[in-house]
Amino acid sequence: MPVRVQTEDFDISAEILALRAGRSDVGAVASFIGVMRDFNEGSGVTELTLEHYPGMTEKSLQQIVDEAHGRWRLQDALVVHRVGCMRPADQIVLVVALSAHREEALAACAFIMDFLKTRAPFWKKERTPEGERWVESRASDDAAAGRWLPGDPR
Amino acid sequence: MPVRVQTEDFDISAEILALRAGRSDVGAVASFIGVMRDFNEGSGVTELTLEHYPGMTEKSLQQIVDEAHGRWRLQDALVVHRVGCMRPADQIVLVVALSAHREEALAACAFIMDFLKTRAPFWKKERTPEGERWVESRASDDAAAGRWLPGDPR
Amino acid sequence: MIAPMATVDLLYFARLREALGIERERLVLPEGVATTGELRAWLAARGGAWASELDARRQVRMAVNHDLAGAGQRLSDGDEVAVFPPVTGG
Amino acid sequence: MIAPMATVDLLYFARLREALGIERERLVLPEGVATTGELRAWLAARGGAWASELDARRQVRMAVNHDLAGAGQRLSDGDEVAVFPPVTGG
Repeated sequence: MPVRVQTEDFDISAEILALRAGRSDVGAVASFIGVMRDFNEGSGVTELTLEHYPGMTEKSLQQIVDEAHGRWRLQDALVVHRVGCMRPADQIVLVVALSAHREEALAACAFIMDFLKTRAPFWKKERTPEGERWVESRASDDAAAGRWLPGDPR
Repeated sequence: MPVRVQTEDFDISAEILALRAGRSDVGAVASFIGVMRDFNEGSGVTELTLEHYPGMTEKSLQQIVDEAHGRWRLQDALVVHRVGCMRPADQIVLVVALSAHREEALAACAFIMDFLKTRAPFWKKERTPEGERWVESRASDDAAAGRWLPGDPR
Repeated sequence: MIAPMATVDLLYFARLREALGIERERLVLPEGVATTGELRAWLAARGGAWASELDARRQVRMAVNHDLAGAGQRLSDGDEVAVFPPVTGG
Repeated sequence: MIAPMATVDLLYFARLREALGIERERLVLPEGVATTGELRAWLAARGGAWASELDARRQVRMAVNHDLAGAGQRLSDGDEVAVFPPVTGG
């Protein structure tokens, strides 16, 4: 499955190995891991809870992966996103893109992360010394996703 | 050591784990693995021999990593490049960049690969059914490295 | 005209779910409510937290049957309509 | 003027090493050879594979003491000078 939502942690080596199995035409493996930091928006963060919208999450991630396949020549691509309760330094999300060439694998990896950040229905709630709070979306994430759209001036 | 040249294979999970050890401010881990393909320039390739220039290799890789640190806010970066004899599907090179933010980690990873491809003294010799041949450098690699230089029109 | 007695399932997520104190409800679309935008305005008219959370100045996203939807999307009987804040995964 | 009897270590890599049939040599810089470019021209004048491999139209890179060097870089006694084709790692 090219997209998975799970509470368990993941291992990047095992995921890449499974993705590459039986393929000898892969020249480039680009990957990204999003990790929980212990600090955000001026506060220490001791715990993170990730909520999602089952059904829509998988569908939106699949659409993002499909769109990446349409833009670049990828042999395969994978998204694993965790939900539930996490602690600092925990892995949150993994994206892997396989291609014959590095430019396409790296671009696809950046693209998938940018769209995931603005389109996939996940929400983060942080526990800080001041109490719990929902993470606010960032304008910079909208800007990052916008650069892939036609007509973007950059 | 942020740069290593070795004959042995590497494991991306172990490398990332070691690089992240003791850090809870990392939010983004971008990585790239270059893999040996069984096909290049119209021929099947059964074996690859990687030669390098000991001393200059380490120095040039370190300069590339230092330059990446100067351009982006990275918590750490790693380059592992193998030399010697390799077979299809073998891993050749690993680049990892750690940052608080994904944009910087991904850009640094692409930058290091582009400069490594044009500046680090490695040479590939392929064995094909037609015999052995030295791999020719690609104009597209020069172009990729050029986009990071000041005054590049793109 | 929408079909008489069109029923939708409404789902709320994250901050909205907590602030509104509701996770899901089944709603017979009231007269004059044929699009996502009209539905949002009708829900805001419930007052209290509904008014403040769904105010036109607040960033609210809606999805119909698991696809993000603009304010003009028409609703049909049996639709699953989700209402949530901007996403923050990754 | 360069110092009399300046000596450099010359290293050859990859296709050049094979085509020239030599891995390294120690060279007392001949008169009139003070830069990497002049050294390359002097080596090409050895004829045969030297002429064809180091011809001005061939892509050849040089490094002095482990740093890539342009054609105008001056050479000093004790320098390690490497001559090689464009790199193809990664």
